[in-house]
Amino acid sequence: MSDFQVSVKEVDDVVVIATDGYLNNIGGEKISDICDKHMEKGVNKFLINLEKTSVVNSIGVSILIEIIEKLQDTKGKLAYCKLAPIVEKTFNIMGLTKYSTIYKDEEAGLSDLSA
Amino acid sequence: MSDFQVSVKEVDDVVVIATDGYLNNIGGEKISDICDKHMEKGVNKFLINLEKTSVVNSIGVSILIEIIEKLQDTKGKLAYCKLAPIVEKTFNIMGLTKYSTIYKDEEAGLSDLSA
Amino acid sequence: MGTSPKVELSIPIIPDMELAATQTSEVVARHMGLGQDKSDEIKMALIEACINAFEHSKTEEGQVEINFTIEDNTLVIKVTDQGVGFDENTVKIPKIEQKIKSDHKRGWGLQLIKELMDTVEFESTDEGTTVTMTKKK
Amino acid sequence: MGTSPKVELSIPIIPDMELAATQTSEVVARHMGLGQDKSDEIKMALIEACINAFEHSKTEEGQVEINFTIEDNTLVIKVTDQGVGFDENTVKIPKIEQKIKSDHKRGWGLQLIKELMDTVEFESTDEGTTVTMTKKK
Ligand SMILES: Nc1ncnc2c1ncn2[C@@H]1O[C@H](COP(=O)(O)OP(=O)(O)O)[C@@H](O)[C@H]1O
Ligand SMILES: Nc1ncnc2c1ncn2[C@@H]1O[C@H](COP(=O)(O)OP(=O)(O)O)[C@@H](O)[C@H]1O
Repeated sequence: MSDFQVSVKEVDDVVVIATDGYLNNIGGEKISDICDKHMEKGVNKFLINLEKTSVVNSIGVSILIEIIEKLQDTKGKLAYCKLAPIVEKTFNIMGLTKYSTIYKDEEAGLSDLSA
Repeated sequence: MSDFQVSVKEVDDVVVIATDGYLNNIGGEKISDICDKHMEKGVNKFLINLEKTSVVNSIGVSILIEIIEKLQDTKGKLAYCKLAPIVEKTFNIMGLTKYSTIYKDEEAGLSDLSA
Repeated sequence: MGTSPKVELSIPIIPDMELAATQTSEVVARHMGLGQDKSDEIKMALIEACINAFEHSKTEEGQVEINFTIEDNTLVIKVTDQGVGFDENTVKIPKIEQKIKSDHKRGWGLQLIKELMDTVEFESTDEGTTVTMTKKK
Repeated sequence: MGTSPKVELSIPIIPDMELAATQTSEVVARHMGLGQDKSDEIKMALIEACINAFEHSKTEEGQVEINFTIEDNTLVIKVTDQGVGFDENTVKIPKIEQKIKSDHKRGWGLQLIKELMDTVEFESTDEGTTVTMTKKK
């Protein structure tokens, strides 16, 4: 478990953010900054690949709720894929799944989001 | 860090053992058992891919010395590849590298061993 | 080793120090034969209990104590700080519908702990807080 | 948090429990700004010190204590057992040439600890052993 890393790519009109490491406050802020920068440019579809993030905390996840709120203004979308069971459980307990979607993998997320 | 896993494949006359997890006494014994079974069948070249083993202890590594000893009777070879820096350092301190070879990756190891 | 092995951890308030606790719970859970899912639930609850003590206790001592005991088939975890304490009954149950619109997105830790563990108890005075949580095999 | 943050761990003799200690050292090392190589060296030395206490101390108490302190730019780690003790001077320096032919392949722990850490000291009586090892930034 070490520092939180992200790699970003754009696929059609979707920004895919792949994370690596513990999603805590610092990790959450990193994701939020990336989304902000893209939203300024008018992008409003984000897919976060959490395959390499098996540990999260509620502060990091709360920041995702902030992103969801911001996206509501432009009818944007936040989605996730490749969640570890405990991360999926956490998202469910917190109710994120009412406002954002979990996909099995990047392919499934992309084909649905960019449709 | 969880249970030690191995997967085994044969490439020409070399047995490649890929490990995953903490190489402690139990991990060492698992590798040793695999080598024993193959030695009984006359195989005497082994390449251990330690890419997914970033933590070892001296008990586990001592068991590799046992394997080296057994292989001396038949002029067999033990080799490793994809070592984390600390694992390579440990092998050097213990002197394993005087009796067995570290390769960068499986390809390098295989091309040299099966020659 | 007795019948009731004990692990005691005293950690300072350092970023990510809660991960020392989760690694410990993982080893203990494996030793007890708990499955990966339960082990992961324990880790998540432990992270939340630790960061609460880190963030909210305002402990001057600067240390948080974590104790693990295995009682029969149950893992008992206590997280103790010597901080200001709080009244659990004044903490609102978070709802995503409200959080989405609110400036205060946080407030999920206690809820997560309760959902993820079998039992959770808070003892809190102005001399500190102990969260006791258990998970059955 | 004071100027000299302290992490204290008391672990029972359970297989792989040494990994709770290494995870702790990893967090502390990162906090100190130690690089990955040094952090990994500390982890390896700590594993060896822990399994020695587990295996050789014959402690009846069944617990091993691990203390981390950060003093200026140096991480100081103490591993203590309440076991039978030993005389470091009677421990032979292992040589691979001899080990290859010997029935006793083991005996590398102390050597590894000495090579991997900056300083190592043993205090050992018939009431137990403390290994103190340090790593500079
Ligand atoms: N160990 C503690 N010491 C003091 N107050 C606490 C402690 N744990 C929780 N609290 C209080 O309970 C509230 C709710 O905690 P929690 O549900 O974890 O959400 P959050 O930490 O995001 O605020 C905190 O805001 C704090 O006021
Ligand atoms: N904490 C300890 N308590 C008692 N004896 C110890 C302790 N640590 C080391 N020793 C003694 O030192 C010897 C050498 O230890 P080490 O170099 O780690 O190799 P190994 O553990 O493989 O024997 C041990 O065999 C044991 O006799």
